Amino acid sequence: MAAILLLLLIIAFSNFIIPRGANRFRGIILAVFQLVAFVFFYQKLAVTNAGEVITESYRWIPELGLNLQFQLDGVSIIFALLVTGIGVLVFLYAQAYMKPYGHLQRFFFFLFLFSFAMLGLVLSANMIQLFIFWELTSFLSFFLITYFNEKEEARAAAFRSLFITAFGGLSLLAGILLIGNIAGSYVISDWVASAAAIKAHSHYLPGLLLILLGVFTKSAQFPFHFWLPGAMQAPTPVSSYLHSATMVKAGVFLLMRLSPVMGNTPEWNYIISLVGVTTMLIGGYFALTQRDLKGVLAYTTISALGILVLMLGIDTKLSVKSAIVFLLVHAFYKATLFMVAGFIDKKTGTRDLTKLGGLARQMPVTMVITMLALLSMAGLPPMLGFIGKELIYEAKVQLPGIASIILVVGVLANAFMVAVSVFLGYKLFFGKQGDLPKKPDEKGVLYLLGPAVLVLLSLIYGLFPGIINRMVEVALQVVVPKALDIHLKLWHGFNQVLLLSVFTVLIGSALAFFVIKKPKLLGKWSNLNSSVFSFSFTKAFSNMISGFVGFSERNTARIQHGSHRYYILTIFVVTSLMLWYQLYDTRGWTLATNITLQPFYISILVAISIAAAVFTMFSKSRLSSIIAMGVVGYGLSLIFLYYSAVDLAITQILAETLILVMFVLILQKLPVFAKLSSRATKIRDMIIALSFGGVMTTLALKAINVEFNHPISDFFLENSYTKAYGENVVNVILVDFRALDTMGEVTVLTIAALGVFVLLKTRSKKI
Amino acid sequence: MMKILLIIEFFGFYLFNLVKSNLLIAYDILTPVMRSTPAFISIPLRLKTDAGLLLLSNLVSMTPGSLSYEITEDRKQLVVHILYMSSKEKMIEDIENIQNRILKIAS
Amino acid sequence: MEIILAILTGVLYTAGVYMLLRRSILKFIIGIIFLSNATNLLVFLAAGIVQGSPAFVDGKAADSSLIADPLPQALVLTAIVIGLGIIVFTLALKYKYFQLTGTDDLDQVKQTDKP
Amino acid sequence: MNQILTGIFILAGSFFILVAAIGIVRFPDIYSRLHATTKATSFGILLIVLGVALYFFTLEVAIKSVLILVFIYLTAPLAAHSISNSSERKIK
Amino acid sequence: MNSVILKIASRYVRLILFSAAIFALLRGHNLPGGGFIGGLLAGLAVVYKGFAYTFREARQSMRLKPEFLIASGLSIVLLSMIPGILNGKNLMHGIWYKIPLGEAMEIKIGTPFIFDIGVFLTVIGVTVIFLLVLNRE
Amino acid sequence: MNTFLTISIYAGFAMLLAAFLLVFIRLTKGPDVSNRIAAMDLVASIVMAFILLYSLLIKNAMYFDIVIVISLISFIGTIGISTYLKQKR
Amino acid sequence: MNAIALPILIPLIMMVILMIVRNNKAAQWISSAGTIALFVLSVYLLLEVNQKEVMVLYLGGWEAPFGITLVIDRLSAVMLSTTALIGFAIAVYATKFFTPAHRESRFYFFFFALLMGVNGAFITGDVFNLYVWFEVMLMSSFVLITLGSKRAQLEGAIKYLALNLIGSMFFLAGLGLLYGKTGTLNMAHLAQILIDDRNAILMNTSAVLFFIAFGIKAAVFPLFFWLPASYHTPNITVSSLFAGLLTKVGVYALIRFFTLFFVQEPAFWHNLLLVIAGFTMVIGGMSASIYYDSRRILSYHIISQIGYMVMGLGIFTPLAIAGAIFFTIHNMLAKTNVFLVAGIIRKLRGSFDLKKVGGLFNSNPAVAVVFIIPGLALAGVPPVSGFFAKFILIKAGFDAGQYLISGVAILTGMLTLYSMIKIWNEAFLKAQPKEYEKEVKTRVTFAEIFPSALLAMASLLLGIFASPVFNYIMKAAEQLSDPVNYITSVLNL
Repeated sequence: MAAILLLLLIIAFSNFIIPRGANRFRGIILAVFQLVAFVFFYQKLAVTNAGEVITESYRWIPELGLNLQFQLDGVSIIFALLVTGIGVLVFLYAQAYMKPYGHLQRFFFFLFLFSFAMLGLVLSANMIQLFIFWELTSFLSFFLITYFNEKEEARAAAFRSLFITAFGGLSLLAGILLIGNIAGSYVISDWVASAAAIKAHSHYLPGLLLILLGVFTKSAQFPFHFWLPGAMQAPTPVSSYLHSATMVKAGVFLLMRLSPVMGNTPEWNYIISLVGVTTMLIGGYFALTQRDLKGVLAYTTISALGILVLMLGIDTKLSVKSAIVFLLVHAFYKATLFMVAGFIDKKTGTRDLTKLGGLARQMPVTMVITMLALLSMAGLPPMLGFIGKELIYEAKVQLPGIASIILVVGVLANAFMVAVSVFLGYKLFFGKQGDLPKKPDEKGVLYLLGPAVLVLLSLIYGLFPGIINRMVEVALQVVVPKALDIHLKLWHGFNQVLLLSVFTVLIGSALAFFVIKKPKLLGKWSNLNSSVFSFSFTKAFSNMISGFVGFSERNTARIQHGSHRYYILTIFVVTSLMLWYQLYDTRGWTLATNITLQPFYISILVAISIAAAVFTMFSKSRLSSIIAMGVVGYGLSLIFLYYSAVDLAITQILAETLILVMFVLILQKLPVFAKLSSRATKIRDMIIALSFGGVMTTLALKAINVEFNHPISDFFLENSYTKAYGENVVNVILVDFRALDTMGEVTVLTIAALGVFVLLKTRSKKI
Repeated sequence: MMKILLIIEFFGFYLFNLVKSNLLIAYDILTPVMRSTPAFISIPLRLKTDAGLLLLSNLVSMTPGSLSYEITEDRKQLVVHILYMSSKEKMIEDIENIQNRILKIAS
Repeated sequence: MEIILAILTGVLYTAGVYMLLRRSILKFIIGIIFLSNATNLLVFLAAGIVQGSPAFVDGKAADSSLIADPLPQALVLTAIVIGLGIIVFTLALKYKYFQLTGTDDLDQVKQTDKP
Repeated sequence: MNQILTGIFILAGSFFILVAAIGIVRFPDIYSRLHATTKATSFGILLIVLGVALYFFTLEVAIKSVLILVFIYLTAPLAAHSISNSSERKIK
Repeated sequence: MNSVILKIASRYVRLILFSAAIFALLRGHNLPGGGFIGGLLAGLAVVYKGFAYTFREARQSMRLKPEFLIASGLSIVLLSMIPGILNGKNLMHGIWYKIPLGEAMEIKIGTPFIFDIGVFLTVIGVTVIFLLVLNRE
Repeated sequence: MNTFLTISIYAGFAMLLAAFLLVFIRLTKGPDVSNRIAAMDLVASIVMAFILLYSLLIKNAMYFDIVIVISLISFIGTIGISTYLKQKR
Repeated sequence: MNAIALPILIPLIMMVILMIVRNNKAAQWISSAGTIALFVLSVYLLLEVNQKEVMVLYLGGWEAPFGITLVIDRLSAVMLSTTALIGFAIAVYATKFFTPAHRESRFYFFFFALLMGVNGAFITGDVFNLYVWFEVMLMSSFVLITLGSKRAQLEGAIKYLALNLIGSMFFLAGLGLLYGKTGTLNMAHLAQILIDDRNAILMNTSAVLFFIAFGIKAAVFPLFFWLPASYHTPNITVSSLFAGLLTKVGVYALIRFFTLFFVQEPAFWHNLLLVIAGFTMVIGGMSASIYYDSRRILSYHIISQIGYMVMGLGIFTPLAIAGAIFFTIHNMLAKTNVFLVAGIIRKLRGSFDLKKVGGLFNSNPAVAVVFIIPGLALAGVPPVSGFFAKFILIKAGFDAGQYLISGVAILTGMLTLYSMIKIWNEAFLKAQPKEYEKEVKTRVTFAEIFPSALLAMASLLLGIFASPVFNYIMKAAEQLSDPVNYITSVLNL
């Protein structure tokens, strides 16, 4: 499995090696490799059908529990087959579809990588690895949606989809980590093994919610569904792939995977069902109000995803089974319909349903294919769709409790589907034809190959459902251990479920009839919808983003306000606060020494320094304050001297003088002090300065209070003469014991000198 | 040999002036009345060497009641600030005296 | 005795911070100098001070407890010299700024934070 | 004896410096003040240095003392000169 | 400043400052002084010249460019590390050579001293650059 | 160290401090910068005297070096500021 | 063993050479060669330390607590290597983007000075020596930020300088208190002394001062103002250099100090660090979202991502520290790289303003690739390096029960993503706006894109071969959280 994935990865990258000249075969070549993968998995079907699970494992970062672990079981093989199988067809289709556009290398690279990512996702046995592929699909879909990168809408839609799905992805990651901590592993089989513990743990609900957030965003569930219709900005092959087999199905896949771990609890049932039902209804409703062909299909996908999620949420054996079957159903018909939609778009030059119509003559083959697919979508025999829908109804019927509500809603949603199918079938092929930008024809085998194959499969499976029976059974066993035996049949006989089906069809047809006969009403309805519902999600999303940006803007203006002095002020306030807190925390020390003014000369010296410092603060003349500053410096040097730091004192004097001289040199070029600050500001600054000075005084007192021990200096004093041959210990420290400091210091000076040189030497234009 | 003697003599002269000027200043400062009547005078220079000029200007500063203010650009004049204007002639005389001594040493 | 030195430290810090918060560039630099002086003094104080016996040894065994601790002296010396370099650079910077803009009002230094 | 001499020198030196300080406060204008500072302080330092050198009475200290004195007597008039030269000339 | 008195004193003052600087450097290991103090003093000699004449003249009259002083100072700092390494010791290990002078006297020259010379030169260069550049206009 | 010397040292300190205070008055009063520089110059001298006395007090001749340095340095500072003043005019 | 000092000495030698060399071309070649030498050396040290755990050099032969000790443990070694790699990339990049690089502005001189400071900070085992290296770094960064002397640069530099200087003062004050308490400056010795010392009344105050000092350098929440004010002003080469190295040194110092010897009051410090980390992350990310200048966006992101590193330190399990280190390395590479790409965009389209540029995806796909890799890495997208960094941190957070901060960290990822998409959408996808079409150039030379490609490759490899890297870093983190080995090796016990 890993080998096949690696192969796909390499092929994806080798896209850039295949020269541009080969664009005529590019899609076909890639399709061949997809086919290879498909065949590979098809062969493995026999193994999985026997109930076996194939696993492979490679070490990656074992310390983090992150390894490459692959698992091929009943569920993943269905997905794998779908991904690769539909992949083959999509690539063939894309070969034809993408011909007129540029940047094909890039496009096919992304598309191929996309299929690789989806395949990796469904094969993952390690949840972190699954997450990695999950994010990969999100990002690749971003790149695919922005294929027409100069279109504003495409970028906006791609941003929405990425933002939503990445958000879900991150929350999924959090959920995985949370649950993984309970299970002590990220391997899905370990999770299944410790399912009971997980469910009992207090982190179960948060973990579940986080994971479900990921699932719902990815699978376009209400209220995150709105990114999906936007995603149709991508070229049609992408839409077709994204809606049918990849991306949105990832959420469904994850639900199936986690059902044995977290399923079968009230939380699971209610949350998921509720979301699924809502989505199903909303999707169906909006599907009917769209004017864009692809838009209609996109909303039906949402509705279908709602059904899938609902079924998995109900989480009975029957419902899960119906979900699995419906997954196949949906994949087949949705891929078909999208490809056909793309074909029609290509040939007529428009996707606007108000213009399209009467294509039966020009595109007969298309019509047949479409009709069959629509039958499947409406859930009518003899297609696989019928079986799926029957199963769903059956599952709903057998459901205790809230079954009645779900059933009603379900019927309504299905009626919408029927209506959409009927409407589409009628409008496209028999309705009135508007002004088409192009005259339609039906050339291009590659366009119709995919749809035809899929519809055929749908038909065959519908007629002979036994073929896939085993596969579904196995999958079911994975999702719900101890599966129920319900064999798939086309004809269940007359029962309650069939009655429901008939009822659905009737309502649906009535709806469709209504819509077809009153196109104006449809328009108004649609307008109404767009003003009330449809765009409100997108708009709400962008409002949210811009609201956030506005909020940040205000906050940033408050924090990064640009006023230099307030930055300094903030820093000192923060420091003072922390230091005062620390002092408060360690109160309880007492000052050991008393204040003495001995010897008087030093005390007076210090007093004079203090006076000079205070004088500097309030002096209005520049030179006087600088001179007073010099006095402080000299006073300091005397203090150093008094406390036996001779070299230090000399250096201090020299440095002080040098600074003084520099000041004076610069001074003549700078303006005089202006009285700039207001009194209140001064008082505030004074308070802050005093609080800081106060805390530093206390600190200094504390520091003095601590008894000293100088293990190192003693060493210096002892060895300075004997080992370093110097009597001046300070100098010996500077040039021998700690010569590196001196080296650094000299470097600083050098840098400063050259810096000043460069700064003042280079002339710059006055701005 | 003469020179050494001259230098020693000069040194003594210098010391004497030093003490004298200081005592004078101290006296003036410590007595309550300030008698200073400041003025500038300029003295023609005959010295040419740097060392000589330096010596002269320093000495002038150190002698009682006078302070070398500047030497003009052409090095012909020494401007001196005098504390007690009353004795201007004596002042010039003193300074000339110094200049002569320095010249003697220099020659 | 050390208490009054501690107070001096505090006063220097106060003066430094106060000057830093003024609008004039020059006062700002004076503030920096005060701050660095204060810090040097603090380091010097914190390491313990001994009066009247500089850290010189002449080969004979010295009673190290009586001699001043040489290490903080070396540290402060280094810090002073580094401070010198930085202060001169600051001066040059502010001067250049003044040359370019014609103002020494630090409240005018806002351009780079405008969005 | 030496010590007493030292003491006297010190007292005298300090006294002259004090005189200079009084002078700088009392004199009416900058030039007069400079007269006070230049002469009296240099002399004060001279006396103190002599006293201290007398106390230590070693060759090294003597050399250093001479150096100090030379420096001071070289520089003090120069400083006075530059200060006076820099200030506003009020009287002619 | 352009004062004749300062100019005539210039040579002597600078001589004194320079000798004081060298003195401080040489004795630094045993008595107060050292590379920094010496360097700053020597730098101040240049300052004096700048004040007495103009800084432009001061720069023009310098025989060694300050940048060259810095570079050579840093090189000497680096070179002072070589003997230690050659002797197989740790970096910056002080190596001392004793030059006997007569009976009881001897002069010890060690790499730390060379290091100090490097510091001295660098500090001179730096001080000079500071002053010359800040005064250029 | 006999009593007379000790007393005279302390008396010297006292006088120097008195001088310092007086100079400080001049330093703050001004009225112009030249006066302040003059005062600064005097401060430097006082400081030198101070150090000399102190070296006597602790009997350490090492402090002479600092006096040398201060004498050189204060002079340069003075000249620097007065140069500036002269240029300003 | 003397090789330990070479990361400091090589830049110094280069500085001396570059002072003498005046020729621009020659300087470029010399500098590139110098950075390559540094890189080779640092890789050698990395391999060496993998064997020896801790390498110690007693400078001047003075044994551990007495002289200055240079210590390379795993953390230092990995930081050194990353720095050297970035240094090499920048040295090459500057040849094209910093003109005239040498003759007038002497960029390379200050560049090596910066490297010297950074390397010194990484390998020193002495607190005061660290201060000196901080100053070297600071001084050279002051100069670098003003090279060119535009008004904005000077304004930025004033703020940068003021706040960082204050930081240095705090550093020195804290150091003084530390020395006063313990009488030693050697980090290992300090750790040895302070481990036994539980009720030190000075320690925490000292720690506060250090925290503020390093916090300012690292640009954490209430102290970061200098960064957004200045990082977008200098030449893009300088910005990239700063983005990669400067703040990370602050983080390094925080990690070093708060694992080695400020371990007395974990409850207080770790909670404080976590709170600060949260605010730093969110505010950085938020503020980034409002700008359209690529450099500003990226500058705020630096802040945001510092939050993650601090968060790792605040959680304080070995895994979390490993996460912080991993994140730091990843961020150094990726952040530098996006800045480099911003420079390329500027060169191709004439502006940093995203509103004025566009269409690069179609015209220069190579540039797009070298942007998208670090961009995704920053946004934390698998399988590029950033994902693992975030993953480790968040996992550590969950393991330690720090759900809140982990949640914040996760959500901040969205903010990063938002900004990255913004840059991508505006600069790469959108068509070049008509009114700025004159500026468009399309040719990118190899030398221009090579540094970005190199760093992008590094990010990618860091992600794909995360296992050996993580192993190494995990060992580094264990070394940090249990410093006995460090102490005994340094003190030669």
